Amino acid sequence: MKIGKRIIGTLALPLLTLLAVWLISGARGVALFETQLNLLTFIRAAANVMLVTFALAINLNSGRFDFSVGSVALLSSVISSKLALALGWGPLAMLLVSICAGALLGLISGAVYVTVKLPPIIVSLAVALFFEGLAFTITGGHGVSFANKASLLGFSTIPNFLIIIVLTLLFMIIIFDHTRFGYEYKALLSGQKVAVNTGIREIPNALLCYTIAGALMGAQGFISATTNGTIQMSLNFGSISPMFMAFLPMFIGGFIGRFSNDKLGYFLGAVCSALISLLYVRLNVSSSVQQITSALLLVGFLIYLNNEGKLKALFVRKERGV
Amino acid sequence: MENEKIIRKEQTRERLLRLAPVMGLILLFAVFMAIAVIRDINIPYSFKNIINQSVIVVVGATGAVFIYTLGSFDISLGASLCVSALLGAMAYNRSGSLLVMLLTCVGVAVLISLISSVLASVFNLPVFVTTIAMLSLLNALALVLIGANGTGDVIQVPAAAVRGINNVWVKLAVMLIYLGFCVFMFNYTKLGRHEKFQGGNPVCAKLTGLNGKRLAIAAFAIAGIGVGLGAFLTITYAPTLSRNTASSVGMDIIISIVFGGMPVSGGARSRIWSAAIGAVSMTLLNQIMLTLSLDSGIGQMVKALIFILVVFISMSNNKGNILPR
Amino acid sequence: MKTVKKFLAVLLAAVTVFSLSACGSDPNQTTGTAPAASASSEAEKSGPDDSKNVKIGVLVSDVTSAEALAFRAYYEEYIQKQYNVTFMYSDELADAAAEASAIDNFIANNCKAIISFASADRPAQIEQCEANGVYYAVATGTLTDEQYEKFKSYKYYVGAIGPDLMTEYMAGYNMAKSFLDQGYKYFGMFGGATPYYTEMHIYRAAGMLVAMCEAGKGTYLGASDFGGMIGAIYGAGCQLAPAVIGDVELVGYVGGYDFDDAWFGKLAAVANDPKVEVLLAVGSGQTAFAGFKREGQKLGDIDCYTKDSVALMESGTLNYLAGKFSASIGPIFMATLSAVQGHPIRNAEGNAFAIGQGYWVADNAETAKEYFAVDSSKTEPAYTRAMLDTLYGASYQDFENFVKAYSFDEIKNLAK
Amino acid sequence: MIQTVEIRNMSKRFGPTIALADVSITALGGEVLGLIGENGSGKSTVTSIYAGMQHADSGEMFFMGKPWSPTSMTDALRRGVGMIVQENGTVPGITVAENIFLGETQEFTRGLFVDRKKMTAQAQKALDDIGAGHISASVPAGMLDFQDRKLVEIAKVMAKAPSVLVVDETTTALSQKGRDIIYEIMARMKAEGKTVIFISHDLDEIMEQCDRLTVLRDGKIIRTFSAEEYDPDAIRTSMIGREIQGSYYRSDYEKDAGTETVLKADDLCLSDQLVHLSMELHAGEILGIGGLSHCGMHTLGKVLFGAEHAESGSFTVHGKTIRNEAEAMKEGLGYVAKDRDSESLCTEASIRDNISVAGLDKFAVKDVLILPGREKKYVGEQVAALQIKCSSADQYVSALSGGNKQKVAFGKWTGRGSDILILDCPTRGVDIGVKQAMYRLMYRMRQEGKSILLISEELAELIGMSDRLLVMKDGSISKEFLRSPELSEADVIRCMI
Repeated sequence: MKIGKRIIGTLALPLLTLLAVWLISGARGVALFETQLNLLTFIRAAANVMLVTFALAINLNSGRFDFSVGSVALLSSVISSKLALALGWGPLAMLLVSICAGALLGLISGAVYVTVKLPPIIVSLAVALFFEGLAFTITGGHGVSFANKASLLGFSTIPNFLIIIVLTLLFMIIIFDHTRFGYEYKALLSGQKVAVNTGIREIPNALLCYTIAGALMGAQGFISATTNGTIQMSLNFGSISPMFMAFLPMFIGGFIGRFSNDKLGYFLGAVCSALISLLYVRLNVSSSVQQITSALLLVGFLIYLNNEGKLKALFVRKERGV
Repeated sequence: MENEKIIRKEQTRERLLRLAPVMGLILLFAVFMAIAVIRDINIPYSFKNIINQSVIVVVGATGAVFIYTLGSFDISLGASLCVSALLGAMAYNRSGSLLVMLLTCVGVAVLISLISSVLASVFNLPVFVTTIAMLSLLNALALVLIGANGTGDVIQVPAAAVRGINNVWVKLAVMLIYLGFCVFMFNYTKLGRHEKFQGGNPVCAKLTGLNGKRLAIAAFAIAGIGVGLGAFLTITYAPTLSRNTASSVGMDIIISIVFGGMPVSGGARSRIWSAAIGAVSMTLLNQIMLTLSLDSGIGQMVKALIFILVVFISMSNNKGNILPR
Repeated sequence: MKTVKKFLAVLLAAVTVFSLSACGSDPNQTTGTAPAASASSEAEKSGPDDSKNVKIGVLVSDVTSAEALAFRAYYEEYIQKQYNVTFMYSDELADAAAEASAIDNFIANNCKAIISFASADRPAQIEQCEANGVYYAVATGTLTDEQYEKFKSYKYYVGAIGPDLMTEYMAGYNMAKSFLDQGYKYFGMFGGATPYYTEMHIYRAAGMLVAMCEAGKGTYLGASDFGGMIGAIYGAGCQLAPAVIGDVELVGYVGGYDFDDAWFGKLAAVANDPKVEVLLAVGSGQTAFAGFKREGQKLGDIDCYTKDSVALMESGTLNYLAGKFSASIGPIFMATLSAVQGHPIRNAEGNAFAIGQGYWVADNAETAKEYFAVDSSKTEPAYTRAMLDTLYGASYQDFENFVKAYSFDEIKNLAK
Repeated sequence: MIQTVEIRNMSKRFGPTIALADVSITALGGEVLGLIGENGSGKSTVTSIYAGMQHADSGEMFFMGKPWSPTSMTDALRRGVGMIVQENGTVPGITVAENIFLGETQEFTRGLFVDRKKMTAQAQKALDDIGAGHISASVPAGMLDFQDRKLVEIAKVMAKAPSVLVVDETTTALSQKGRDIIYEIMARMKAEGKTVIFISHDLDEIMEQCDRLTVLRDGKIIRTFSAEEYDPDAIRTSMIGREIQGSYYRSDYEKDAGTETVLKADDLCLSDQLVHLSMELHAGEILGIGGLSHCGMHTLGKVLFGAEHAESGSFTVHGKTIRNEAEAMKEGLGYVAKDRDSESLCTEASIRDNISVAGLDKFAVKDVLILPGREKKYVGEQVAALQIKCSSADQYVSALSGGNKQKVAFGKWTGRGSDILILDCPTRGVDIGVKQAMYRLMYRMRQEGKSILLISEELAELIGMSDRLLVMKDGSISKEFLRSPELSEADVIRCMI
């Protein structure tokens, strides 16, 4: 592929989104990035969505659907915040613990999967229930509140989120594109049987996938916890909702991945949905309208994605003048 | 000859494992009875209660089995049930006729199912993701309807109107009729057979003249009927509807189907009864939890453990050296 | 071989469940506790009969809110230890169907009475209990007038104690007013479940807005008084928006519980608006605003007294708190128990009672601390057994006076 | 000469089926040992165990005299035993280079990182070494055609310069060029005093290539032939354990095929697979279509069944145009695909389901209601007619041998009385016994006036069975042969390449 085409393919969607969002807000006479805060909102959303997208994509790409990501975020943030409050930790320590806890929980859910050898979607349902229940039990249902721990709330700053984004992106690219694990991951992804027969050990690979996904969700849990200073408990699958925000960016990421790097793609996908969130904020859109637009966007993009061929053919014919 | 014997042994083993969900059900029932006796519980009332609580999921989930048989997945069924019920209630309040209410419920639910399935098959989208989008659309729609109806945060059917049909016999009747219909469609008609084959191997199905898209639409339509009946039963059971109506049903359906031993990959091993078995088992399990008055968190953890255990047992283990996906 | 393994697993499952049935709380544990002995001597005159255990079902629509947990603690960690009763709690009840199921469950488990914190469909609950001869009481809520007219004479309807909608309205009004009186003019508001058409929150919001109208000598959505405001809010599809109200201004508004990036963004935007001096919340304001609040900004909330909320008041993050006190559900319990044991409390016309009960209001840390100390006590809560026993089979008048005297100081006097 | 490979008393079973029973094999340096046997005779199993793909239940293995227990194929390859497998052994999603060094990435890691450049360079070299330099090591394997992907696998193995090479059923799917590459490699290894174990169905090929020939049947060793003992009939007999009654293919040479055209294709075009292709199929005719695996003949089969759509041109069956599979079936067409497990059958379903699904319209009441009795009868007839070996019709197809699977695939169409069968490689990976049965069936159908389009990569069977033989090259028909005893494989091959 020509480098030009690569660049266009990579940046087209984010730029389009930016343009659209900018025009709409402009039409309503609202500046998108009026204050520092708007930027913060945007970056935070980007980081947040990016983490979930990565976490979901890692396993979904290899056909492992995971309902439990949300519950991992919930439980790991509960664990880390409880410790942080008990031992008076700062945000950094809490973040690290949250990541480790997440990694551990991810490993656990992966371990369950490789032991019972049931379809991941089933396992993830059970795991989600279990983690929700555990989080609820740990906090006695109260959830966690550190609204007056300025130190922890103070984490929510533009540079911090930028750092998280950059580090995560680097980490993901290195791990998945430049290490042995990454190479074997790719092999298992598109040629499971062959790869296994050739002697690639799938179980450790899967475990590591779940661990990484868990770690990412740990970070995400930390972000949403420190953003508003409380952790709400949820039962009966209340925790799966964060998962839903990952789909649009995931598909966008997949699309961009064809032109450059899919990790970059997921990040840019997250940027797109963050821009959209920011638009919702700036126009103070009601949540119903929000839900509807988001759903339509998702379907719309999917339709484009799955009918690209036909569309192209259509245009070609047009050019032919047929 | 020896091989024959071994094959037979394999098959009997398979059948035994296939029975695991039923055994799970029986076991849960035994445990329930034991506890019921220990804690002197009003057993006749409990039975009525268990029917009341499982019937909606049984109906909704049994229809959904057709979707699962194709190896696809619908997460928006709960929301669909909610919207259908809301519109059904509104229809009753306009018309004052239970029949109109029933027809509206079913009609709306089928319509919603058709929208997602047609959308998915016309533009060949991944069904699951389509239903995710559908989920948020329907949630929003529910709120809009309640707003439009302008009776506070609820839409109500006068309790008196449905009291007459809010009894176990009506429910059992609706459930059995629909179950019968599904079992018939699933096991004794061309459609059911095609659904299973399509789920088992779409490529081969195509090369055998099956039309995958039409099958998907049919499956969703049948599921829609179930959801519609579920909506109807929901109104008769609790004539006050809100945006939260049936909020748990969506996941309950998924859990029940799997708990009942349905392979998520669908195909030839699909069982139409799994939904009913699973739903009743889950209800029993909840009853047990409640009677033991376990704390919500612990209760949910135990539920998770039992769930995974039963499914682990019921899934016949034809697993190779590769991990399932 | 593998099959065998698997059936062993089933056995294991069985064992798990049975072992649980073992560790589940045994209803007879609480029989013959110390107070029971003491009370039994003169049971008929004062104090209930502790000889046999009474099972009471509790309907809760929300199991995670601080308020719900505080209530539960009072029942399970104080009342259940003091009296020979067993509380059976429902799971989270999302909708009317769930409520009906929960009641069925309680009936199946031979509960003699049901105390309800769930309001998706109160009439249905009452009918269901009446039909099955189970006593039913409304805690922390009330019936609408027509509902009351319909059910007041029901044999098994005990009555209702809690803030009526007017109380909710006043709670919002007073909160806003207290800040307005301090001369603040620029407000940000969190509307909670207002966009979901939830009355309680709509009335609280209306109260705040009316207070602003009076202070600012302006109107909001063209309304400026109680009736008008309620109508106006429904008229606007319960979607509120910022507006100038005379010389007062509602600078920012957020409603709903989306918990997504946009939602947090909106809340942050309101809190960080340099103009906004005071943040008001119809509920869960600590979740909504505390994280984004700027230095010197004020925050008022209607919720309940918890370790966290008190800590927030001490740190100056929270400046005004109208909260239900956990013991406020003591009287309804006693009324229920009394009814179960054959001494129902009925008013002059022999009907079920409906008594309003308001909030404890704290606008400074000291008060809040004092309230919390009492409220969270498991030994000397606001309403102790001694106080509640006086209500056993009490006359309607005594009962009403007792309940009506709900403010902190009044209760202190009652205790003496 | 040293014994490189030694296998002693190896046994292995897959659930019900005994794959190997007490098998012992030895192979020497500098020889090519042939393994031949019906499907499920165990030849692939024994070699794949030796090459580390799976483990035996019992028995010992030795390599160069030392005990041998590879943990995986990569492990075996690293230690000198390489295998080229029958089915596709490449991963589509990753580059050729990554495929060649699959599972050995560590060889190229510096610290944590993988050195892609180095990997690609070495991979390219490996390709060049086996004379497959036309393949670029940096493209995704998914973009290569089947033949090139096979070559990649070969390069992967040869890059490790193994001293034992196992070639399992590889050549059948390859063009002459591919075959030549493999023969060349085998010759070279032989010259270097290394060992080749060569597995093939093609008797002529295997006799031509091998110094010794071991025959397996039902997981047991039947006999080992030395080069001078080679005798096709003796080998066949020991393969299927009985004399083959009558001739293998049809023996007649009358020109009595019908003249009525039942299927007519006119100027079909579809990318590079079909280029202005026209042909006719007559009633009571077996029309053979031959060519290299990627000449477009398989696509032709799909198109004529309505499963793929030509970009231009048209075709009619009984004068009607066909838009999809369902219409094709209405017109009495039946299609047995090349890839049995993924296209012809639903292996996780029972024999009953598989056979009845195509014929529901034949026995379902009002084309809707399925009565178990009727279905049992319908399926039973096919199982009997085709002599499908099974414990019951409810047995899962996955538990059947290749041959019986293929019989089930046939049963789908014979059951509903299809009078035009499109058979794509119907005897691929099918043992001689079943093969013979199939040939008989085809011939019987022909005699009944039915028409058969026989698409095959096995020239012998094309020549042996067809009334007419069309040879395809690059998507169009390069030559038509009429049935005659004189027709030789050489003539046909000439028009293929």
